[in-house]
Amino acid sequence: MDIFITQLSNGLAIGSIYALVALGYTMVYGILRLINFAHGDLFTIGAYFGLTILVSFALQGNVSPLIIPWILIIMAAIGVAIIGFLLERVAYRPLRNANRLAAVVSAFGASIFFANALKLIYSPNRQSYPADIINLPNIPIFGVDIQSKRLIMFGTAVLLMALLYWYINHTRTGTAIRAVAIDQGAAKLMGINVNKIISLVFIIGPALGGAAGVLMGLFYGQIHPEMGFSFGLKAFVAAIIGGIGNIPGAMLGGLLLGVVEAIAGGYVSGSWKDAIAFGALIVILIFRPTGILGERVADKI
Amino acid sequence: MSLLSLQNVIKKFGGLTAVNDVSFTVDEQSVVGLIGPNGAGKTTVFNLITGNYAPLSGTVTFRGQVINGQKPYKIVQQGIARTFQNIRLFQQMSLLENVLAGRHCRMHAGLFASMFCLPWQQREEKSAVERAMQELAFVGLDAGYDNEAGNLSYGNQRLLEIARALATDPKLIILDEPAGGMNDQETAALTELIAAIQKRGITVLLIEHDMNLVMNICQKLVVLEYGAKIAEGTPEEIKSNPKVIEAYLGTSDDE
Amino acid sequence: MIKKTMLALATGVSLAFAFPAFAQDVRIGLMAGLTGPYASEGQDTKRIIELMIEDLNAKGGINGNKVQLVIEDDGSSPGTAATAATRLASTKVPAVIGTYGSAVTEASQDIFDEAGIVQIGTGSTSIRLTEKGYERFFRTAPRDDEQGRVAEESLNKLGFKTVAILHDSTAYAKGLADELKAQIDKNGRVNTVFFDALVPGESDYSVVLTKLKSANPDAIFFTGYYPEVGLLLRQKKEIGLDAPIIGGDASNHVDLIKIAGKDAAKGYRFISPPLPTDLDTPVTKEFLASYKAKYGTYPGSIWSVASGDAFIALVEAIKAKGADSEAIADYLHNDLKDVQGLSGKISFNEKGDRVGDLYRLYEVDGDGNFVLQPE
Amino acid sequence: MEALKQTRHIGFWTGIVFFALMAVLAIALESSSGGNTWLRTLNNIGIFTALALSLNIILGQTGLFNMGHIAFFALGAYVTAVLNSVLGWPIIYTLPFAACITALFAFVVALPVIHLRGDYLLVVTIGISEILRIAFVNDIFGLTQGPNGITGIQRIELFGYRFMSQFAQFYLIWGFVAITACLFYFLEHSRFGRALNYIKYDEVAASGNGVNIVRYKLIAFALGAFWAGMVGTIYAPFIRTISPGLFEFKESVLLFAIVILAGGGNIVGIVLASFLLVGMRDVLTMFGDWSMLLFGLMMVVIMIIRPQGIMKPRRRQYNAGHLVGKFPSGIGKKAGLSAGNQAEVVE
Repeated sequence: MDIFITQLSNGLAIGSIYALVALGYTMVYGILRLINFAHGDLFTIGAYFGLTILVSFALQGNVSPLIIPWILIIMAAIGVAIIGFLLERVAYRPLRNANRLAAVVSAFGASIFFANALKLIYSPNRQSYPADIINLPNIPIFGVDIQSKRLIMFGTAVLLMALLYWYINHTRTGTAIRAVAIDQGAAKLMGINVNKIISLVFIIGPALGGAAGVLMGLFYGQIHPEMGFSFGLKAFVAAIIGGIGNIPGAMLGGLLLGVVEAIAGGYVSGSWKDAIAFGALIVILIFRPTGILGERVADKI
Repeated sequence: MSLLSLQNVIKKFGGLTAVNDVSFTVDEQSVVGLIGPNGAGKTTVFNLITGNYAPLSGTVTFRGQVINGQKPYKIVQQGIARTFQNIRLFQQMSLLENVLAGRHCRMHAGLFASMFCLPWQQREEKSAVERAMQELAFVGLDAGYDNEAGNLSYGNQRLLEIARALATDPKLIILDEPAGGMNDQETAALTELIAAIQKRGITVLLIEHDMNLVMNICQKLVVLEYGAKIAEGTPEEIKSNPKVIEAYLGTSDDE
Repeated sequence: MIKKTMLALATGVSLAFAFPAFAQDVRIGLMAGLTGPYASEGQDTKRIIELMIEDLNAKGGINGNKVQLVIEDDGSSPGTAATAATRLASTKVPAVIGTYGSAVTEASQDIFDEAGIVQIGTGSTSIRLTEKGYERFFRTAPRDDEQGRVAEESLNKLGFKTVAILHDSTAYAKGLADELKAQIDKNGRVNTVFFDALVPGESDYSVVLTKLKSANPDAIFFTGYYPEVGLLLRQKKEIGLDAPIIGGDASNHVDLIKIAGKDAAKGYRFISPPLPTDLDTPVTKEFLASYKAKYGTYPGSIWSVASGDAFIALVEAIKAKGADSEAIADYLHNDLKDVQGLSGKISFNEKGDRVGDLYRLYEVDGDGNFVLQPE
Repeated sequence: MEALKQTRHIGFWTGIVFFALMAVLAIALESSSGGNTWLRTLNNIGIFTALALSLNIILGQTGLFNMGHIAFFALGAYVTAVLNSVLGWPIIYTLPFAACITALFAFVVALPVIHLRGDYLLVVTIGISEILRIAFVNDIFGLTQGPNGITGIQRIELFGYRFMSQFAQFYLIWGFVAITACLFYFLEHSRFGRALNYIKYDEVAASGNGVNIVRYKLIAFALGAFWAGMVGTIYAPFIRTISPGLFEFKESVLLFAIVILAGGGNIVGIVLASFLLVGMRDVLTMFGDWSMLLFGLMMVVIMIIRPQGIMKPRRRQYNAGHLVGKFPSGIGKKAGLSAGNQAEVVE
C-alpha cells in the first residue's frame, strides 16, 4: 500500500508536468485547430532558459532557495512566451488559411529546428540543474513519506490551471478567446482583433510550457535538447485523452497519463510502460471518441 | 401500394423530441411536399428515411421492406436518393465526377479490377461517364462538365446535387429545400425540372418553403410542427386547414 | 543515337561526382558518432585519431606514405550508420575504425563486409558482433560475456546476496543484463530478485526506483549508460533507497558526476576497462600528455582510447602488408601479437575479439573521482 | 492500353519519361567514382517514395490522418527478416507474407478506431506505431531479437541474380516505385479512387451516394499497409540488419510531411517531395552539426512558400467532350436557368 501511494505520487508529479505542457497544446488547438508539435521544444527551451538564468546570475547561494524557483519560472516563462509569439508569427501565421496539415508539417520543422538550435548552443550532451538548490523535508501523507517537491509540482500545476481556467471564463479577454475558438469569422465581425487573440494564446501556452520546463529541471535534475519531442508527444496524448480544446480536460489527461505510466511501470514492466500508456489512450478513444471531457460533435446534415 | 411509408416514427436528441410519432405515406410516381415552420423536424424526418439517423421507435418501409436502421449507402442502393439542405457537393471535384459519385452504387469495379484496368472495368467506366453526362444534360449543366463544382452558382449547385441523386437510378428522390437561394426565374426552371423527374417515373419527396412551388407541383402535402404531424392532404385541403394556418401565422394574441 | 546521348550524359555526371584521389596516400576510414546521443564519445574519438595521424605523418607516415583520414558521422543511430558505411565503402578505403554503440556498429557490419573492408569496432561489446563469422571484423573492446563474468565475480566478492538487474532496452545494455543474469544463474552465488528495463532519455525514474525499493535488493546492477546512471543516483537519494548501484562500463564517463552531483555519486561502483588516466605504460602517458597539450583535457572515457588501439593495430598491419584489406585482415588475425596499445597489449583471436583481461572495478570518491580498486 | 483511351493521361507519360531518365542517371552514377554514395541516396529516396505512395492512398486520397505509417513498413521488414534469417526462406518468397500479414494487422488495428475523426485518428496511429516498436524492442514472441534487431538478412535473388550492389538495387527499388506509381495511378482513375476522394471531401455526401465509408476506409488502410509491407521486404535486404531504431516516430513524420508537401495526393508531387525532403536530409549531412537545424528550417520555409503543396491536386480528366449537347435536358429553353448560368460556368 505504501508503495502504491508512493507510485501514485510519482505519477501525479510527472503528470503535473504533462498537464502543464498539455494546456499549451490544448489552447492552441482550441483556437487554431493546429497541433503545435513544436510545443514540446518550447518546454525544453524553458528548461534551458531556467538553467542559464540560474548559472549566469549566480542565484544559488545569493538568493533564498525559496525564491529561486519563482524567479526562474517567471523569467523562463517570459522568455519562452517571446519565442512562442515569434514562432506563431514566422511559422504559422503565413499558413493560417492553408491546409491545416501544412501548419502541422511546419510545426514539425520548427520542432526539429529548436531541438538542434539547443544542441548547437548548449551542446548535445545532457545538462543538469545543481542537485542541492532546494532541500525540503518529506511530508507524511496517509502514513507515507511524500517528497515535498512532488506536492509543489502538483500544487503549481493545479494553481496555474485554475488561474487559466478563471482567466478564460471570467475575463473580457477570456471571453474573446472563447469567441475566437468557436468562430473566427463571427468574432471578427464582433470587433474582436483575432490576430491579437491568437498571438495572446501563443504567449500564454508557451509561457506555461516554459514554466513546466523549469519545474522539470529543478525537480528532476537532468535536461537534454531532445527531451521536448517525447515530452511533447506525451503531453499531446494527455490533451487528447482529456478532450483536446478543453482546459480541465488537459489537466485531467496529464494527471491520468502520469498515473497510468507510474502504475504500468511500477506493477507491470518498465519496458512496456509507454506501450501501456498508448494502449490506454486507444481504449479511451474507442469508448470516448473525443476524449474524456471532449464534446461530442454531431455532423449537421 | 405506397412506395414509402413511415409509421409512428420517433427520434429524440437528448431530451428533445425532434420527431414525435410521425406517420405518412408516399405513393408511387407522386410528388409529395413536407412543410412546416423552421425547426419542425422536417430534415430530421429526411435523415431518418435516408439512414443518416436511426429512429428510436417506429418503422420506415420502402417498397414493402423495412429500411430503418440500415446504413445510408444501403438505402441508396435500394433506390432512395437525396439532396442536402446545406449543399454537400464535392467542391474540389469536377461536375462530372460529382455525378459519377451517384453512379458509384450501380458500378462494380473493385480494387483489383481498377488497379489492373480489366477490360470490363474500362467498359463500365465508359458507360458510367456517358450516363453521368446524360444526367448533367438533364439539369442543363453538361457543357461545363469539367469545371470545379465549387465554382458554380448557388442555384446550379442545387441542380448538380439533383443530377448526382438522379444518377443513382432512384425510385424515390428526396429534395431538401431545392429552391433555397434561387431567384424566381430559377425556381420556375426547377418546377419544370421536378415535373420532368416525375415524368421519368421517379417519385419525389421534398421539403420546401416556397409555397407557390409547393402548391404548384405537389399532389400531397404533409405538415409538421414541433416534430409532430398536424395535417396531411392535397394542397387545397392544407390551405384551408385551420391548424396549419395557426402554425404558420401564429395565434392572434401571440406576439 | 540514344546510346550516344546516354554515354554523354553518363560521362558528364561521372565527372561531376568524381573525387580527387591521391594515389600515394594511405587512406583510413573513421566512422564515429559526431552527433547524436553519443556525440561526446564520437568527438573524442575523432580527436584521438586525428592527433595520432598528425603524429604519424610528422614522423614520416607509414613506409613514407602519408595517412589520410576519411570521416563519416554515424549520428549515433543505426539508420544513419548504414548510410555512413555505404559512403565510406564507396571511397574504397581498405579499413575502417568504428564505432561506439553495438547496434550502430551492427548496422554497418554487413555493408563493410560486403565491400570487403576491414572494420575494427571500438565501443561495441555486444557478443554477437563477432559470432557471425565475418573474417574482416575486429574489435578493440572486450565482449559483454567477459564483462558479465567480471560483474558476477565482483558482486560476489563485494558480498551481495540479492541483486536487482536493470537495463535500458538498448542493444548493449540488454545484452549485458542477459549475460549477467546467465552468469548469476550458472554460479548460484547471488540471487536475482528483479529484472526490468527503464526507458532511456526520460527525466524521471522515481517509478522504477520505487519499484526497486519494494524489491529490496542488496545491490542494484544497472547495465545502461552514464546519463541514466547519473539521474538514478540523484533520484535514488531523494527517494530514500539505500541499496547501492553498481554499473557496467557504459557508465564510465565523467559527466556522470555532473548529473548526479558529488554527494549522490559518492560510493557508486562500476566495472570497466581501465580509465585513460590509470593506464601507466610510457606509450600511453606520452600520448595522453600530448592529447592534453592539444585539447586541454583528457579523453572522457576508455572507448575513444580503444579507437587509438584500433589505429595502432591498423598501422602495424599496413606497415607489414600494405594497404590491402585481405592482407590486413590476415595480419591482424595471425601475425599481430601483443603489440603495445594505449589501453594495454593488443592481439586478436580467430573471431576478431581482443585477447586479454581488461576489466577492473572502480569506485567514485567524495570529490567525484573514479578510483581504481585494488584487485 | 485500353485504360489510356478513357481519359487523357498526361501524368502517365510524364512518369515514363521520368523513370527513363532515372535509369540513365543510374548508369552515369555507376560509372563515376563517387557515384555509389549518390546511388545509395537515390535508393533511400526510392524506398521513401514507395512508402509515401502507399501512405498517399490513406492520407492523400482518403484523407485519413495516419501518422504511424512507419509501423506497417517495420512490420513488413520484420516479417521478411524473421522468415529469411530464422527460417531461411529466400527473400522473394517472403514478399506475399510480409504484405498480407501487414495488411491484416492494419485491418485489425484500424477496425475499432476507423470511425475516429481527424486528429484523434492521428494520435491513435502514432500510438499503434509506438506500441509496435516497443513490442519489437521487447523481443515479442521471442521473434524480433529485441533492441539488437535481426541481422544477417540475405540479398534479394531473382532468377539466379543477386541484387548486391547499390546499382543493382537501384533498378529493383525504382522498378518497384515505377510499378507502384503506375498501379496507383490507374487506381486513382477509377471508381475506387474516386470513392476514396468522395470520403476525403465529404463523408456524409459520400455515404449518401452509396459509398460504404467504413469498408473503403478499411480497404484504404489495408492496401496502404500491404504496400508498405512490400517496401519492408525490399528494405530489409537493402539494409541487411533491421532494428527498432530504424522505425522511429520521426520517420512517420517525414512520410507524413512528404504526402502533405506533395499536394492533394498528387503522385508526381509525391516523387518530387520525396526527392526534396529525403534527398535534402541526406545531402545536408555535409553541414555536420548544422544539418538537422537547416533541415527543420527548410521544412518551415518550404511549407510557407508552397502551403498548398508542390503540385496542385490534379483533377482527373475525362474524355467526355464529345458527349456535350447529345442528351436532352429536363429544363425547357424558356426557363433559362441552365442557359443563363452555363455561360458563367464555362467562362
